[in-house]
Amino acid sequence: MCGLCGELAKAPFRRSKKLVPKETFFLWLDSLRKKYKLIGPVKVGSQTVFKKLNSSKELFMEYESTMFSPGKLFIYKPKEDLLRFSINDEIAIDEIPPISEKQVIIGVHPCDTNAILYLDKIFLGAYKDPYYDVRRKNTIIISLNCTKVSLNCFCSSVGAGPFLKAEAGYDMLLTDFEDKYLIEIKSRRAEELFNIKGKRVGASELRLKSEKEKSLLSSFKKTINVEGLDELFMKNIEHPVWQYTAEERCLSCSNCVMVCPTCFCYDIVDETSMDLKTVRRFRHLDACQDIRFAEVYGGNFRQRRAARLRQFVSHKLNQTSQYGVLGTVGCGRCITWCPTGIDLTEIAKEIQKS
Amino acid sequence: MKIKVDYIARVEGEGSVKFNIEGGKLKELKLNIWEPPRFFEGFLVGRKFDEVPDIVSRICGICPVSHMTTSIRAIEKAVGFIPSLEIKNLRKIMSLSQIVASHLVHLYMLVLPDYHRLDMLFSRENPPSPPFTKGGKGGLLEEIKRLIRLKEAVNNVTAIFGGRPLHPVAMVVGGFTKIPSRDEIGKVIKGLESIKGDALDTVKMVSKLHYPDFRNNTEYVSIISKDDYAVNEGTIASSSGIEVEEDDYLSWFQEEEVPYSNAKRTVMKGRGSIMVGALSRLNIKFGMLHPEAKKAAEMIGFKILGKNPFLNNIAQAVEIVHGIWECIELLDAFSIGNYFFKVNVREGSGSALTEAPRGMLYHQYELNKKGIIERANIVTPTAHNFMSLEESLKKLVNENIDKPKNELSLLCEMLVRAYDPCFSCSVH
Amino acid sequence: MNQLKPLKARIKDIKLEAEDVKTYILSIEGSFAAIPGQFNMVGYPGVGEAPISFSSIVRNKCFEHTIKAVGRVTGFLNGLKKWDKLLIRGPYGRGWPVNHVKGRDILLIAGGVGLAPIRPVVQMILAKRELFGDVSLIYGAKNEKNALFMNEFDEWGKGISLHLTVDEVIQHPPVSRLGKGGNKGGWKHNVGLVTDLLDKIRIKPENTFAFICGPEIMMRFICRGLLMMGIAQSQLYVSLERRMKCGIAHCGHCQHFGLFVCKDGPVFSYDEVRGLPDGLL
Amino acid sequence: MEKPRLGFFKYSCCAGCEFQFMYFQKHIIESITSFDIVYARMLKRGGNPHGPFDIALVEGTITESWQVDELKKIREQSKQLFAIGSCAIDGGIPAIKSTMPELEAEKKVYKDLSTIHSIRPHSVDAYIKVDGYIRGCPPGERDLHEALASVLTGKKPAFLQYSVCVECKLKGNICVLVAYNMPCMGPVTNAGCGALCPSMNRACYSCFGPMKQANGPALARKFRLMGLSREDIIRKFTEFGADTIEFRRVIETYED
Ligand SMILES: Cc1cc2nc3c(=O)[nH]c(=O)nc-3n(C[C@H](O)[C@H](O)[C@H](O)COP(=O)(O)OP(=O)(O)OC[C@H]3O[C@@H](n4cnc5c(N)ncnc54)[C@H](O)[C@@H]3O)c2cc1C
Ligand code: SF4
Ligand code: SF4
Ligand code: SF4
Repeated sequence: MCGLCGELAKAPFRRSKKLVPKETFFLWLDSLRKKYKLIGPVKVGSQTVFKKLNSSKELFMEYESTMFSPGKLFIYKPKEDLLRFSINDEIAIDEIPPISEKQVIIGVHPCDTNAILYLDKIFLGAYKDPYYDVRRKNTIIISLNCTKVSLNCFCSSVGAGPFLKAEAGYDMLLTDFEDKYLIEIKSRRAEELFNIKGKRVGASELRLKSEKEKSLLSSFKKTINVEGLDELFMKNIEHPVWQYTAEERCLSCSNCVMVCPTCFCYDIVDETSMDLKTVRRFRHLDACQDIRFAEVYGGNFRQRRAARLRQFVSHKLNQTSQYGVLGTVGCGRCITWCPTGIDLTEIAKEIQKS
Repeated sequence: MKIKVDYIARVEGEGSVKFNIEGGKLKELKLNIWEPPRFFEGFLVGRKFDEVPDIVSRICGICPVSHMTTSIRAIEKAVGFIPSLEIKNLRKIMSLSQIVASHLVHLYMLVLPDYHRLDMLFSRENPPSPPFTKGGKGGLLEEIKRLIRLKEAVNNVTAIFGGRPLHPVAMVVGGFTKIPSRDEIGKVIKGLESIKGDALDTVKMVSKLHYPDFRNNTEYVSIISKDDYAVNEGTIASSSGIEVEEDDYLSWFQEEEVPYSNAKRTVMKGRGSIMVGALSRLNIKFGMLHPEAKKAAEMIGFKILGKNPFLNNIAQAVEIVHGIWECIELLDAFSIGNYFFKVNVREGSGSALTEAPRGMLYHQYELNKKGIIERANIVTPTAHNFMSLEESLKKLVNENIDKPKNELSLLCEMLVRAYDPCFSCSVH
Repeated sequence: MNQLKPLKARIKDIKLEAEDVKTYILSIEGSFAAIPGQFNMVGYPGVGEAPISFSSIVRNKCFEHTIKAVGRVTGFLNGLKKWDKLLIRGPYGRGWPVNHVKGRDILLIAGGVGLAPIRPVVQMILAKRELFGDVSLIYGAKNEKNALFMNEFDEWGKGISLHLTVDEVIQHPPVSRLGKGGNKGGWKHNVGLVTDLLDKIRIKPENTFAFICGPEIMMRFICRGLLMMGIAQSQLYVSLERRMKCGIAHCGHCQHFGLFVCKDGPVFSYDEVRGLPDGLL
Repeated sequence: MEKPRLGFFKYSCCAGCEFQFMYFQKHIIESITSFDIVYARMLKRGGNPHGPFDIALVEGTITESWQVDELKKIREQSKQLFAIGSCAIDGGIPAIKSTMPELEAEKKVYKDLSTIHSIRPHSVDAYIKVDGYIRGCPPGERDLHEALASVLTGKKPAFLQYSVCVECKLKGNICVLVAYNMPCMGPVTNAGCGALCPSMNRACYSCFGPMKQANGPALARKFRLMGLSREDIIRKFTEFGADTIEFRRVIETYED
């Protein structure tokens, strides 16, 4: 049984590769609109945002990065209604079913694809989150290998990019071949859905692909060495870098956490109507940088700003025991969107220096 | 007999009326606005020009838009920025929507209880106000619901352009930082359309109240323009025919301190008391009202140059109609475009007069070359009305000197409320 | 199944245990099983939820929660009456390894409300006393008004040895509720810190397991003391408290350096959590 | 059930909080009929200012000494007392005055100072214990709602305590500070407005006041790097927070 789609594993599908003109691919995309909500990167002013598309013409596939990752916007949600209670003589509990529209997300970069795989570990683990689960099953992910490296990217150092290595958990993988896409089919439903013939891919195309990857790899400006970082962090729990970065620069504004594609923490909030008869229970993203996050009666386990900063950074770079993988996918968002530019790779380097 | 109304209820801010009757004659009457002064003109000095609208909006929780527009216009004049017609129209929409909202609050929540016992809703402990009643036959809830419908529709107008109805944020020196989409505008137009009937019902309701018979002797003043029912820009005109340019304001009007009050009072040099506000506006520029508002006024037989300040309430109701209809027309003509321009700072001074809900509001600023405020001067409608209000109170007491104490003090309170003073504004 | 959807439980009875602490005897429809040390998310619509340990074993669809009113949820629950309903979901977490310690000597050590999650362990041991070696309970409370389950101690004392202490004794008002009268304001046990009591007991370190629950700083000193007495780290078990919103390792609040207290705990062996950042152990 | 007795008290401010409360839009009928409004000067004549109150709402900055005495009496008579609005919570706009030398603002406004009795403006909690803060200028509907609903149901209200940035991100706004270089106060400002200013393409000016333990100096340093002058920075941190510990730390660093 496939953990994701619930399908019985029939004969394995063909992990085929084809070369398809971009035009043909976009035509095919538009043909999906009847059955699926299309979501993809769209240019808005100087920024790119993942949005619902009316046509593939709106796509901006050359984008570098977005503030929010598609996974956290359209599979996990920043804010979501869970339950509704009505209180009369009896308490009635109503589940608010997640909207289970079928959707296709196009142009998901390798880091963001890996981030979705990370979210899967949390929400599809021992306890399944039904809201995430439904959307995940109803989402077709078309990933896109990167063509540019931005200032804060360090995915190559953590094995999450710039080309996607994961073999499953998403549906299609695109690599830009100028006027064509090299399209790799990664799931049965993609195989069924993508009925375009295309040109067969041979050894020369694969060579070209790996050359493209190599040239990208050489253009990374940011790197991090994660080897042995777990132990090093543990040995340097009270390293001064935490204290001075926190005091001099960290605003506890939580922007880093909010834009992180793998940060999953949420808060559950009840909202009572003024007539006191109905209660809406919803959840929204919460952040370990927030002072209340670890507060309990009689104390706060992370009262110090430095402790909160350390929790965030070490949860990304250390604490790999939690899910057996790194918490970061190297997208660099927390660096880009931190008002004071706090950089977890720099912090790690500081610690490695000692 | 000494009578003291220590804390006049249902007005914005804190004030009291004290008077002394000896041997059947009024010896002394003082309107004391004892709300602590807040020194806006003091601490505005040293602030940067672009902060001013945000700061002065906090002078008043009912008419923040007026303080913002007035200060924005004064500052733009100081630096020589000329806003486009589109921006001016948008500011007019903001001002009109706020005038309507303010009048609604005043009529339904502050005035009506005098005539109507609306107070009862709020507490078991408090006895209802003495009856001056007519109307209000159990339709209370109906009226509150009508108020909510009206208020919500006009607040939505202020909110979609300003961000929120109270202390809006999108209205800045240089224009508007963001404008809403066609869809959103369509929605608020629909909202306004839906309250047309409620607005006319408000006029009817207010016209049916039984107002004390009273006349004051005062000069009515407002700004006028040949193009429209001036709210944000115009020349000063009075009921006795005087016309003064906005920039000449200071040579005609004088502000003075009053020893027993924290608010200052403003008079027309060498002429005496003036009254500003809805009644003055109607008295002076009735002809410029929206045709529907004129119709509404005629329907209830409103007469120009009504000299009874209590009728200010009727004037407000007519302006509610005007505001809603005019807003709809302006919104219909609204075009999406560029509504924000960067303003280049330079040294200078500028002043502006607008019609706040309660009447003429004046702001004046001097800026240095860095755009820092060196001097600020603000004259509020309540300062303009102060002397007229005090005079009217004296006249009212003299005419009703035989009435029992309770009734007399309530009458005074009602008169104060009819002038719709804003004590918070007046001690800015 | 939607784990976030709660079940309704009826309050069959409420016992006042101590100042601001009440025990709620709850019954629910449907089958329900939990092991000592696990917890429920207990709440009410409009108020929210709080993690609360089982303070009894589950018997005939009935179980108990002993709750101290300290904040929004617990304060609200404190105002509920007999026959009211509240919401629960659970059971969650890893409980005390009671089966693992059969045949061994057991030290139960609790401070304050920390006795609540220990009580079902006591009940389990008393029900099958012969399966366990020497069992002692060491319990410390701030004062006699804050001590829980006092009326059950006589019963417990028949099967296990009890060592009770309070930080201080309040004379006024006299504590008749405690049952036995006497001096020390009715208090016939020790006065002083729990850690001091450790010196008074004699144990066989290799054969002893300790279950500890209380304020983290107290547990720190107790664990240090027990280590000094020669008990191995892996034989000490502590129950941790963290902020929790979901109880199912999703909301992230209870994370303790890679561990989820809700899922991997709340009961941990000491070597799993010793010296972790942001913890006191 | 007895309706909770509510008192509304106003000190130096624009009265916007009381208006926000009165015209709580769709909730007005519920809010005014669920409470016994014992004292609210702007709503009604008379009324009983002496209490007792189940809930007292206090708006406005404390600027004269008689207000302190009154405030203490209200506190004694109130089961719960909430400060409402930035004036009452942080000193708000009236506290800008404390950035000036003594009597300077006064002298600029009045010639005759003999009738002026102003003291240094302070928040309500400088004088009495406050049970909660309904933040904003004007107060945010969410927290106002939370406060009223909590009093009615007998629970402790949970007010928003994170930064405006969190709300801004939850709304999906592009950050105006990072993307467009606007000196936004969002990172140090308490949430509750729904990140209004950034949603309207402008920088937050902190009208909800500082969030608890905000790191003002760190943001000031960022502003400095963006090219703001010392004076600009001081002004940013004194518009709504001149009387707060969080923002005074900035003011003290940048004043010589
Ligand atoms: C596994 C586990 C088992 C537990 N078992 C029990 C038990 O059996 N019995 C028991 O009594 N307790 C138990 N607890 C503790 C109990 O969960 C907490 O006391 C409870 O969660 C408090 O919730 P509350 O909503 O009442 O308090 P909250 O309102 O959440 O407040 C608790 C404290 O946290 C701080 N705080 C929280 N939120 C805020 C905020 N928004 N702003 C400011 N401060 C805030 C305050 O300091 C406050 O005093 C257990 C905890 C855990 C983790
Ligand atoms: S603990 Fe912090 S870093 Fe980790 S997922 Fe939660 S918010 Fe993100
Ligand atoms: S975004 Fe930067 S300043 Fe804000 S909490 Fe994160 S690390 Fe701190
Ligand atoms: S963004 Fe800042 S200034 Fe704007 S409304 Fe919110 S708190 Fe006030």
